[in-house]
Amino acid sequence: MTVDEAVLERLALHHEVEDFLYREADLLDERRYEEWLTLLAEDYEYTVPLRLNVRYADVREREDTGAGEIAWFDEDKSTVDLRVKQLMTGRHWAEEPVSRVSHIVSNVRLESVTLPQVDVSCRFLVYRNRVADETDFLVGRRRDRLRKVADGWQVCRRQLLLDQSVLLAKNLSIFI
Amino acid sequence: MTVDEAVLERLALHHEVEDFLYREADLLDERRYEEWLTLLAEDYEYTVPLRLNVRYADVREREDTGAGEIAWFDEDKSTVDLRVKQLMTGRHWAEEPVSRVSHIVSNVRLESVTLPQVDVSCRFLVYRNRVADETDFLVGRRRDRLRKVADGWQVCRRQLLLDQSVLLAKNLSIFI
Amino acid sequence: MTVDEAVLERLALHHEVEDFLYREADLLDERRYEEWLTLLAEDYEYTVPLRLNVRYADVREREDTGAGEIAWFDEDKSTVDLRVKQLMTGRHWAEEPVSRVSHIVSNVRLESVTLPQVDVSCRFLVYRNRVADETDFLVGRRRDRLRKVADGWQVCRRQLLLDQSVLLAKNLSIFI
Amino acid sequence: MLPERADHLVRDLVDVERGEISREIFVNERIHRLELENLFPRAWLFVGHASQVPRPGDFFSSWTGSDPVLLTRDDKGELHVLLNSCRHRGMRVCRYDEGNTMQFTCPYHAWSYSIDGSLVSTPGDLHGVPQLKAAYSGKLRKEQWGLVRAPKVVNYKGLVFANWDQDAPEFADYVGEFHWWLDNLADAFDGTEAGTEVFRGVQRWRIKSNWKFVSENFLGDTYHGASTHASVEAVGIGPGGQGKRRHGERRNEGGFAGGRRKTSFRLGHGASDNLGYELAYPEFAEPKMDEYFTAAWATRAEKLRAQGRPLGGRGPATLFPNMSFSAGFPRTILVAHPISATETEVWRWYLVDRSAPDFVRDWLRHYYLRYAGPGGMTEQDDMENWDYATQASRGVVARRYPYNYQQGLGEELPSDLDGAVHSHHAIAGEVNARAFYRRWAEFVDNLSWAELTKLAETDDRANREEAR
Amino acid sequence: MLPERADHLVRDLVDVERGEISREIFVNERIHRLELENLFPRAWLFVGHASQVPRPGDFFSSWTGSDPVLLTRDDKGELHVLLNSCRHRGMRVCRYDEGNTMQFTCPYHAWSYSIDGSLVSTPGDLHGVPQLKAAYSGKLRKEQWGLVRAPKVVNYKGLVFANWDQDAPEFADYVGEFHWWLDNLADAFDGTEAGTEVFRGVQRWRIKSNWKFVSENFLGDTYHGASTHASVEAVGIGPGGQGKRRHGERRNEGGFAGGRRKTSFRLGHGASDNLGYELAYPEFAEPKMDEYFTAAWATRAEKLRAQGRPLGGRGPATLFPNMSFSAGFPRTILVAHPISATETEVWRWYLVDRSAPDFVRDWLRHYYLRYAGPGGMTEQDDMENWDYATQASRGVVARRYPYNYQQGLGEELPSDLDGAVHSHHAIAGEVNARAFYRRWAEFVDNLSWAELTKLAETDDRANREEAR
Amino acid sequence: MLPERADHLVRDLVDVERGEISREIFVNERIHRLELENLFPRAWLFVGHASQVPRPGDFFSSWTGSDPVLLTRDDKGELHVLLNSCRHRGMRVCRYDEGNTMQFTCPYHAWSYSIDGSLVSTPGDLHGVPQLKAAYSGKLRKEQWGLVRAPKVVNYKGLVFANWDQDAPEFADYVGEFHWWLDNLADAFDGTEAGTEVFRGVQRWRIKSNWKFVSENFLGDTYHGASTHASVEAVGIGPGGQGKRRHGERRNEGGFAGGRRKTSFRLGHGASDNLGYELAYPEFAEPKMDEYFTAAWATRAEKLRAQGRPLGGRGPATLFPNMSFSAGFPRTILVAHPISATETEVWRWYLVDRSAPDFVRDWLRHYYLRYAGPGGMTEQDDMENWDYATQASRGVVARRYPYNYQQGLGEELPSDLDGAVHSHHAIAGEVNARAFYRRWAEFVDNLSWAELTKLAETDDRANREEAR
Ligand code: FES
Ligand code: FES
Ligand code: FES
Ligand SMILES: [Fe+3]
Ligand SMILES: [Fe+3]
Ligand SMILES: [Fe+3]
Repeated sequence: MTVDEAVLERLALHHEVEDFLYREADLLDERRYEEWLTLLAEDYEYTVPLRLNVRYADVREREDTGAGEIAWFDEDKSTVDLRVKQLMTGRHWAEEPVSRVSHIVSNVRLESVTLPQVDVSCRFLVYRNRVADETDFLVGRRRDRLRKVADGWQVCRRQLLLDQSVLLAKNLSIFI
Repeated sequence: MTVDEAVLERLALHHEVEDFLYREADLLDERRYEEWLTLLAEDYEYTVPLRLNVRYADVREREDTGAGEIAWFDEDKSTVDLRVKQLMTGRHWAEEPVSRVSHIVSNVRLESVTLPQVDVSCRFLVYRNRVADETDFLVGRRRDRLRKVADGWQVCRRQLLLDQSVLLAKNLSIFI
Repeated sequence: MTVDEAVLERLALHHEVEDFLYREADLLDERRYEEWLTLLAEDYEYTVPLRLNVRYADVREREDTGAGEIAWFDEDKSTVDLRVKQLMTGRHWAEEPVSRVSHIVSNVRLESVTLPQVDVSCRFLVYRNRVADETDFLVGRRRDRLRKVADGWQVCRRQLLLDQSVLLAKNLSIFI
Repeated sequence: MLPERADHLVRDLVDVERGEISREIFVNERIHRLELENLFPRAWLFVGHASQVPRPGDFFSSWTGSDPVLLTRDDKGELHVLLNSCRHRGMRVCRYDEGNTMQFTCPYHAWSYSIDGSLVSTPGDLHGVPQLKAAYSGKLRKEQWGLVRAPKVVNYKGLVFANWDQDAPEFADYVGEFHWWLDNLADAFDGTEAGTEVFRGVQRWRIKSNWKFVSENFLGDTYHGASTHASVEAVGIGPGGQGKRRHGERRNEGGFAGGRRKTSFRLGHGASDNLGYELAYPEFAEPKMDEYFTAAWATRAEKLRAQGRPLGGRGPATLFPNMSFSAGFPRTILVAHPISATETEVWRWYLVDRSAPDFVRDWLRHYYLRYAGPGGMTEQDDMENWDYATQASRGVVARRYPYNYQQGLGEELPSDLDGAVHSHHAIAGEVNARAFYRRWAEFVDNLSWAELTKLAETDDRANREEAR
Repeated sequence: MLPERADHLVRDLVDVERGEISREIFVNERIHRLELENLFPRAWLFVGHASQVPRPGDFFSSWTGSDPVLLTRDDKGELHVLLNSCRHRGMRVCRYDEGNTMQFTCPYHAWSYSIDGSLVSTPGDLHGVPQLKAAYSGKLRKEQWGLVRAPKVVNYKGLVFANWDQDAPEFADYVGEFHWWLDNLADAFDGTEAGTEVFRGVQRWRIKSNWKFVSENFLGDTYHGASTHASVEAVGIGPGGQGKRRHGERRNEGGFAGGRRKTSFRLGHGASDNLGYELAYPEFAEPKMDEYFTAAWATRAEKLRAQGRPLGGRGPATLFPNMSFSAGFPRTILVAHPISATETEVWRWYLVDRSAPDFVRDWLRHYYLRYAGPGGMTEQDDMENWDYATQASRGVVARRYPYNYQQGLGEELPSDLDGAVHSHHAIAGEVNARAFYRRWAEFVDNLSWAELTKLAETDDRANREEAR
Repeated sequence: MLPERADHLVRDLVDVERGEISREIFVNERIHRLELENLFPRAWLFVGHASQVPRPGDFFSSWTGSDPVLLTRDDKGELHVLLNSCRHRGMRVCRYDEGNTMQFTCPYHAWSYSIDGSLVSTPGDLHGVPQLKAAYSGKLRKEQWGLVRAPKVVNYKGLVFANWDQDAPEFADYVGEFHWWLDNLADAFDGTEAGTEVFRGVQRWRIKSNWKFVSENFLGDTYHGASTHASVEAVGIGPGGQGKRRHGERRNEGGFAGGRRKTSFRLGHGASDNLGYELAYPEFAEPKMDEYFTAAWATRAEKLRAQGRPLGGRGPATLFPNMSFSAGFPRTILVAHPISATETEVWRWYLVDRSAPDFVRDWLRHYYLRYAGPGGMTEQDDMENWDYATQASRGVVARRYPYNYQQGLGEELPSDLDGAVHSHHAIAGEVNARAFYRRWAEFVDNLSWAELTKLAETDDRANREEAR
């Protein structure tokens, strides 16, 4: 019995996507922010809603804040650009000294494929340590919309569901 | 040189299994428990032994509790069904409000393949946060026996080795 | 359209490498140290530099200690052999009782392939729990140089970048 | 790490005459416990916004000092602040952040408390008790075992405050003429009375800082901006876009320093500006926004002029002790909840005009989020300072050296406002902080209401001025 | 978060006459330290089961209050409880949970302690000391530097208890007639004396609760079941399967309320039932199980009747201060180890008849695990209550309001048992808790043994009853 | 877990006559606070090595007790130790571990402190203040608001020490004849004066141990080696390779016990050896290394003999209170920074001869790393003991039993060194620890410098000797 071509294509695509997400994480953790920016599409949308403590019955409707409501982040690429510029001033005190960060990306799944677009879900665990004992764990689910472009891939939409309601970190001055 | 068919089959199988485990994690973390139950075989066996602090020489024999001994969990599907029912009553206070949970599944390896059965090992890191600052990390090794069925896969046996002896969480009211 | 052979070879290689790294982690977490040693090449080099808190501008030059400077580890296989021997004496108190450890390996990427050598990067999260509430998280980036040998693969060089400056663990008596 | 030496009055640690304040009050756990016992249960505290609980039965979970509370709206639409702890065994009757219910039933033994006035005489009272007859043979005085209610609650134009002390002065007396800043916060940009509401979602996060660093920062520390926010000014995140100030002041009005003065109240409140500092709304890079706010400013100017009321007073400001806010850009409320001497939980609400069109709502929301909160490019750098100022003040040697609060010492300028003075300078000047800590010490030393009121009656600072 | 105000006697915080108890005793760290110093080192504490250390040299690591101890069996088969801390520099000589050795050798400097009576006069004594002659020139009094031994240890039908106070009353006097419940715990289901053993494996986990919430819950709080365990009753996890009670009471016996009364001892112990409440074993959905337990019940009934002994007294119950257990379904022992005022480490042992066939062992074990422990569908909801009751009682305002313990106040019913009374009702009634906290206060206030004994001699509650 | 009972003098807890020391001093938080207040700000503390800051403007971040400090080199090359906390609001002016700057500018409000003597009279003084005129109307006394400088700093052959007490005795008097060990640490292997430097990189890690366990271990606890390090001796990690001692003593010199004596100073310092114990450098399996060190030893022997100076005194040793070191193999400095009674942050520096060729540097560095630090096969087992000795001493029962320090009690041998005695034995003997804790108690009880000096003038131990 031989393996179906469609399966192999799927395998190849999945591998491509994983490799892209891991490379993106490398750029972030190596603080190569300007290279990282090139991986974000011009129409990049980034949202990280707040999570509320609600009853089991209300989870679907009320657990996450939505459109037009307050979030941790809700921005486009222009703001991300500004954040990178701020980091590079050398006077963004929240990151002086810089944080040591690892982006652990796991459970990568292709949720839907309509080339050039692919919707991908994964889990993230972002570990951050800074100065002596400042230590944060930011963990949750992520949904990315990737777009195939000439020289590879770009992220055009990213939504994070952070598994915290009261943020247990003093700030979110790193890219999660 | 071309890639051997057997290798490709193995690749495809590995990918299928990973995808299945990740999808299962998604159902759990999205609290779609009834759909999740359909992924458990009727003869599902779930065990999470206690881990004891023993000397290096006794690790093999005495580190984990075994058959006929006390564990964190040792149950079949009927009990898992009850747990799901309990969650849905809206009066299972330990989960009101619900926990925010991420199942990070990594190091997925096919240990033995005797279709329709596959034995898979992996690592799990289950992050849980609830209300304000209730935060638990449940980490360890997992061994699953999967069975290929008509419309995909099912878990027929699951054993977790939790890397804690004194459980540092107030309860285990989530599915790990 | 069919999938290019080169792609398939790459897929197969990537899978092989992942499987090797996961198996290595299994041997460590199951404390099968002597088997684990056989996965290390005779010219194995292991380094874990210190990380310093420096200004954004100095990251490239001064963040990590380098050649000829102090590190957490900087050793060859002969020392690793000694460490295994020490563990097996049953009198290495730091590991009596033994630690419960999980090596979570993620973001595996092939950075360069020049067979028989492959440079691989990944993230590691090593969770350790011992006695009652001794709990450590060792997280960071890892770069491995693997070499294809007759019966599989071997690690010939490994460098870890631990995301801590002040080590928040009482010791590093486990293999990370 | 914390030597406990609070065997003296905390007043002795706050020397406003010399402009020196001991580091102990920022790191000492015993002093922190005195704050929790003598200050917070007697102060008027912000618990939430009325627009968070629009319908009967709506509730919002909040905190007052060290106590969890529920802001609820009863069947008649009245607001109540109830201690979120069962009277039987103390269980937190409600663990949800928000929701709607007419009855809080305790999960432990099911005592239930109703906020329906048709079932209980006072909303929050004990209503249902399983096995009531058998258990208490009719001896349980249900009316005495309801959820503890804050004896004083006020809804000031949507801003809801509570006070746990029956004998506390009325809110109006506690606030004094600082109310003008609250008005500007609660009224709409076009001056419409109480024309604001909050966006859904309160940001909540933990910092390793003493809570007072937060209050002090907003009540008049305009001195920190140039240095702390150098990076954000460099990139430009304000309405005017890059190259413009982050709050979007119009240069042609003399900008930041145009006649601006800080305002300090003997009651402890403080603002970074004065009512006479009539800073118009920012110039927006986006025409539609610019148009909207130019119109709003004009409407407001007309309204207020008619009442002979000046247009200034936008803050940032702090209502003693721990509610800070800005009535401008961004328009937001912050509460610094004390957790320990060295840890604080910060909450942020964001306001918008009820009548604002979607494009305004969206623009403001995006701006608020990139400006403030843990993801805010501005606030991130504040928190870095608060945390490491707290940490570096814990040392035994460090504690021997007081902080310096000498800016504008003895240079206070008189004010037309009751019990208030102004700083002698727009950016420099620590008069607000000196007044804040003086008031803080009077509360923490547990002076009686009579003493507290008397002390605040005459502002010796102003007198000293006239004397000159 | 914890104001420290324990400058009064803790007794004053426990008003059993009014049925009100201050929240301070559940959250105050200073009071917690008084518990650790005055209560735990003087109380009889459960350390483990004899079946955990069957052979000479077997040991089991346990805790007594704040001290790690080793339960060991010496060469003659005697049991000992030794402080797990070296006398030289305090090193915890053994860090293993269990094992077998005749000698504990400290890893630091190798002082070794032997439990072999042929080598040392008293098991636990210091045996080997490196360089003994050179180091101490023969001056070291080895007999004085052995591992500290609990002066009083008793093996009650396999249940091993220790007391650190040489002057403490004998176990029998400390337990009083509460021993009947211990008997039912230790004897087999068919009444065979001491016919039980524990399954290997003790569940240990941390909760953010004061330890007394745990003890109180099991000594008679049958009032919480309906609400706390509503979800588990809804799904049905008991022997009878769905639709049946989780403990599996047989309906035809009047179920839960059939003549049941709680039993409270002046000594502080308490049980949720009375000896006269002869609740038969559950009806099992599985015929084989039903048969087995029907037979066991019959055999036991016959045995006990012959001794004129009633069949009731299965619990849940608590032996003062922190050992709780149920002699029924499940059959398990819990110890609430205090860690801080707001944290507890819970340990659970599970018992089974030594003679039970495998199908009974397996059925019970599965049932125990789905019922109790951190994975237990029942216990999970208890812990939620204990944790948030503790947390919501920490606030400064909350502390002003005592808990309510007024159920059945003054309605206690006399008992045939020495120094005991009964509740007036099966489900309601907090007499057990009142007695528990009264005794607790007497210990924590450090009353002498003479005083403690005298106070417990006459049960004023019973008297008051007769007076009526 | 920590009952607070320090209402007596800590002296009473240290009974050197009986050789018994209370566990309280290792676990009691109140006593720990007394240490932070009375001991660390008065003791000479090691802050870093001059080779870490070679050029003007170089700085290294360190700690003195509970205070963060900066070791800086000014424009003239002078070293200074400055409190790393802004005088305005306490912000930690520098959060970097190392770097180069002539000016520390505070991020909060930009007060800047210069170490350039041409700009300020005293390096560390306040230099730039934004809006100086406007803010302070010329009233700010800048010279009074510079970074706090340690009044006493000494560079002893590259070893930099600081003391926060202006009235403290000079370093030379504080160290006494213990300086010989410091000399051996700072001089090169071939005896070249101050011929050492540190490798770049200081290992820093946290342990759950009282800091005194660390100091005590290195000041003369040679008794623990055989047991604690049994595993590492078994595998052999020393210069001689497997089968050889981990420090590489040459057997043919009688090895470990050849005439060796410990040295204890009345001032609290202690060493594991004596100057007369002339242990040659190890035999190296590697010829090149063996050659190098054989030559070095010969050169050094010649130099020292010429000065009539003995060749011994390599340690391990501890300079009271918390700087430990070994001048041999490995050659390293450890500082035990106190964090709480039960937590310590350990720092390790590693030294090497400035003139050492690369092959020697590399060999030593590899050896150091496999020997010491958290990855060190030897030190790992020490830390296991320190942590669990601390933990097992926290119990209420455990605290009733003092530690035993009776080795060689009353057997001290006189010494040619001022204010010093020797142990009667090479391995056994706890005289060093007794002297250390006696001195510790004198400081923590806050005796005056006059008393402290007087007490140390005559060594009663030596006298007792002669009396015999
Ligand atoms: S604690 Fe609320 S009803 Fe008992
Ligand atoms: S601590 Fe046990 S022998 Fe020294
Ligand atoms: S805190 Fe340093 S300048 Fe204000
Ligand atoms: Fe700011
Ligand atoms: Fe219960
Ligand atoms: Fe050692």
